[in-house]
Amino acid sequence: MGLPDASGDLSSEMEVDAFRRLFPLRFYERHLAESIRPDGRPLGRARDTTIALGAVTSADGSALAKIGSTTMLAAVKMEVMTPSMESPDEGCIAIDFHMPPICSPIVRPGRPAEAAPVVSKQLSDTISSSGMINLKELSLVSGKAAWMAYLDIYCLDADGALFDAALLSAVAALFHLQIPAVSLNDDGKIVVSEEDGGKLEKEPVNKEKRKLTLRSIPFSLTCILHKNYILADPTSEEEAIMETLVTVVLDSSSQLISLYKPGGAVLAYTSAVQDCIALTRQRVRELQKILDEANSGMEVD
Amino acid sequence: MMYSDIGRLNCNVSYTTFATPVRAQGSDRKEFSSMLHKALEGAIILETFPKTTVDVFALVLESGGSDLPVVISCASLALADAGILMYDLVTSVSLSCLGKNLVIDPILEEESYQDGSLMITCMPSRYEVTQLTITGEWSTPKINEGMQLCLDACSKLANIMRSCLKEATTSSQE
Amino acid sequence: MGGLSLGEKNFIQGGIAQDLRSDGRKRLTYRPVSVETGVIPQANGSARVRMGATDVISSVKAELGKPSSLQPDKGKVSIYVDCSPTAAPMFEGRGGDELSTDLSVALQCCLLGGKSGAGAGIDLSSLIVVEGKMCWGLYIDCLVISSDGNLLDALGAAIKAALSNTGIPRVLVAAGASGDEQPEVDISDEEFLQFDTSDIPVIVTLTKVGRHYIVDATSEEESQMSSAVSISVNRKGHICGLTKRGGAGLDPSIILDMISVAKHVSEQLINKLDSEIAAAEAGEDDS
Amino acid sequence: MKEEGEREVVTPGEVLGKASDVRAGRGAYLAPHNNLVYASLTGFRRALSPSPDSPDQRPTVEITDHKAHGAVPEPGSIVIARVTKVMAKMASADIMCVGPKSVREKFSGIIRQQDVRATEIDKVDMHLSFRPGDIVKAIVLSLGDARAYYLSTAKNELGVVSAESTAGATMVPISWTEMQCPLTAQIEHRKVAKIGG
Repeated sequence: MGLPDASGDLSSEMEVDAFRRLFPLRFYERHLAESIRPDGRPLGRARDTTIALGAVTSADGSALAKIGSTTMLAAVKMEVMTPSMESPDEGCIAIDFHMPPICSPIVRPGRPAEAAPVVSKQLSDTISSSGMINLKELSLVSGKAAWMAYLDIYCLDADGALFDAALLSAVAALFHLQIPAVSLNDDGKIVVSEEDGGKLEKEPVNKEKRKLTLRSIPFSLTCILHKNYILADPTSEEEAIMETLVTVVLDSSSQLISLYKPGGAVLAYTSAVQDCIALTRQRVRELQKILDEANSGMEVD
Repeated sequence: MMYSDIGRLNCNVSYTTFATPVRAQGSDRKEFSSMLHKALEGAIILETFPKTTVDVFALVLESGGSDLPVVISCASLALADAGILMYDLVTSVSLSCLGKNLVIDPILEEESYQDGSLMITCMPSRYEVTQLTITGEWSTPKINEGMQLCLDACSKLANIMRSCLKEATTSSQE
Repeated sequence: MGGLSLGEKNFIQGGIAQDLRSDGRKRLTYRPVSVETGVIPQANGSARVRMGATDVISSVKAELGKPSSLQPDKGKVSIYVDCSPTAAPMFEGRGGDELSTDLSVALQCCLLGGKSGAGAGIDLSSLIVVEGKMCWGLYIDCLVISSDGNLLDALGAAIKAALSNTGIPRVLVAAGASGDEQPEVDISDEEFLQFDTSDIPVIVTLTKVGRHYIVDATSEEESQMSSAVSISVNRKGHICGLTKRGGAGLDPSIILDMISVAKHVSEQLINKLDSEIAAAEAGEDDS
Repeated sequence: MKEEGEREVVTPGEVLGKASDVRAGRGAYLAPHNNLVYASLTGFRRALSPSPDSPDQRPTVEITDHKAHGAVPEPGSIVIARVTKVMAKMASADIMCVGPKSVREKFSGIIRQQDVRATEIDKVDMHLSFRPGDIVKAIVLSLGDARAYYLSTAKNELGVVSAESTAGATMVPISWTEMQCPLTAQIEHRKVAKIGG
């Protein structure tokens, strides 16, 4: 027989695609050694990112965010509720992340994705700890009525870096949010005003349609650590092969909001973490610019 | 699941929580999944793929009336794009009967006050009806009129769908 | 019903083509229908309908409730079907659930009219007690005991019979209730309102086997069908609902032809059912 | 794509011709009720002229799919699979490639004990033939049951083509039943495929 490397011989007789499926790690390592990724990106570069505001007209605020082919649709619906006893002059925000069957072949009806509740929790934690929203702004009548903001994020196409895309769409939807004008009717109930955004007659409790003041906006970047390489914004294929992920969340003024490293085979040196943070800082500037452009595009319309 | 000589079709329709005017109202649309299944099964050549299941998942992002016809037409477009062998495209159109008037492609408000409804799913090129649902009281001439309106709309919709598919095909080749 | 041999299939199809079905019927002849009313004493109304070996029970329960804000002047009716797993092997597990949902949706479509309530077989405005405040809600539950085809027609007939058997207590409203409060009512134990069931349509399912269509198909015949259209027709000859089942496509002109056939058949079916129901009611009163 | 101008795109349900003029090829079908040939795929229309000596002189119309599809295993195809689980009577594997082409969807395969090798089939010990993670070259016997294709490695050139040792190195085959780890020189048992020949 005398065959030194069976797989080497095998690779010569099959297509690149097949080699990629059979020996994914070897395939990637050959690329990484050349400092390039199979999709042509340098290691530290994120995929093309777009944001479209106002994608769902029936919602009070919405945004569609795409990072590469990962696609997220976020929408905010506002409802009036009675505030809790502990915080009578605060509204509430409920965040939910969904992965419907269309987003990935792994998800089927009745077999939900494991990632969904994890991302959901991460999003709630990030948005509440970033102090982005002042919940007092959601109050209507102290102790009587306040806004309940339902923020739902749907993953339409899952191709890696789900948290980054979900956070981006969530932030953009909140950015786009217009709080509806409401007035107090005779029975003491809050009703949504019929006049859409127009000037309202001056009744004491009336509120005009307004935007939220967002104090600091959180942005994130997920990186893969593999040996000494750091790969920014991984695809789902990359996430499946190399399992150690680090997610850094920074706000617009580069303050660290959170840092996740949920285990994984690679133990990160502090220098690697610092490299991730540096990449994120760069990415935050990019994302801020993309969000601003999406917003100015809206105003032109 | 048993081995099957012909392919299987599996359909699922769901709504986003923000699709309906009242939040999370449209979640129980089990019957839509079965209606979608019935609308599509006659059009797919299931004999050509043994032991295979075709999953069709539909997610309604925003509901503004005539949801099911749109879901059906959209799903057939997706099947054609996926290269699943089909006898024909499947197009679906509904109309509402409001008093004496027939309104085609009704919006949500029209649907909620309708006196009757008629929905046709057809294979436009073969001129065959795969699904027909009528509610409310109808006289035969009115059914005739309604069916004709819907069938005309179906063939117009099919032309739009065909040009969309052709455009995608030629642009993907370049 | 995958267990038919080629010979049996040909026999069924050939029989239908020659207008002589395997049980001796013609294409447009129903099996003998038998109706029994008042089979469930604790319900407001109930009936059992048998067509050949197909056997179904329908019961009506009336409860007071609040009308929906969209239609303050109308009562509510809901229809649920349950397929007993013992009725047919295919009802076991998920198959039964799916069929139950399908049948419930089809019955709602055929009997309840449009969203505004127009064209409904059951006069929804007769169910109102106090407009916007209180109405009767009818819960129609159907159970399939044994299935040998043509479930929808049998269920439709059972509901019609059960509703003729239904008495709704007369409600006396105490005057003076205002604002948001629910009015106080007195439900009579003795006086009952009978339903006018003459407008309730019957469902005629035409099953297409080969080039022909037949009514009241047995399970064996249904296994050979290419498609089936269920049409609900009222006494005036108006169509009150229609659903098509089965995968194969139909030419629109065939559907129109089926509608006219269904109208014709429905007249006979309505008369037959009415006399059966009347006989059953009379029999019940005697006993 | 040189003759781009004349390449007509068709979609499912479009009429391609009468049955008396054309024959339905791939991606097309004949409707018996009106004797018309319809397209059943989205793609480019192509006409194949019949061979001159065939009795049927109608050209065949074919639709070539607009999208590249992953390969699908068929009985008789040589596949490359990754072993996922080894049991006493069989091993299950995920089919990764059909011939030189990779598959897109997930296809499961089963190698039963009697299909591992050609001789002494009742003495096969599955655990001495495969380990999870091994890359195996096999032939598809049949469509199998609902879950998996039935695969066979009962030929010299079929069997394990690449395997990692417990130390994590890619092993070198040393006979048709053994492979050796280059790091630890430990020998492990496999049903080794003879490559190159």
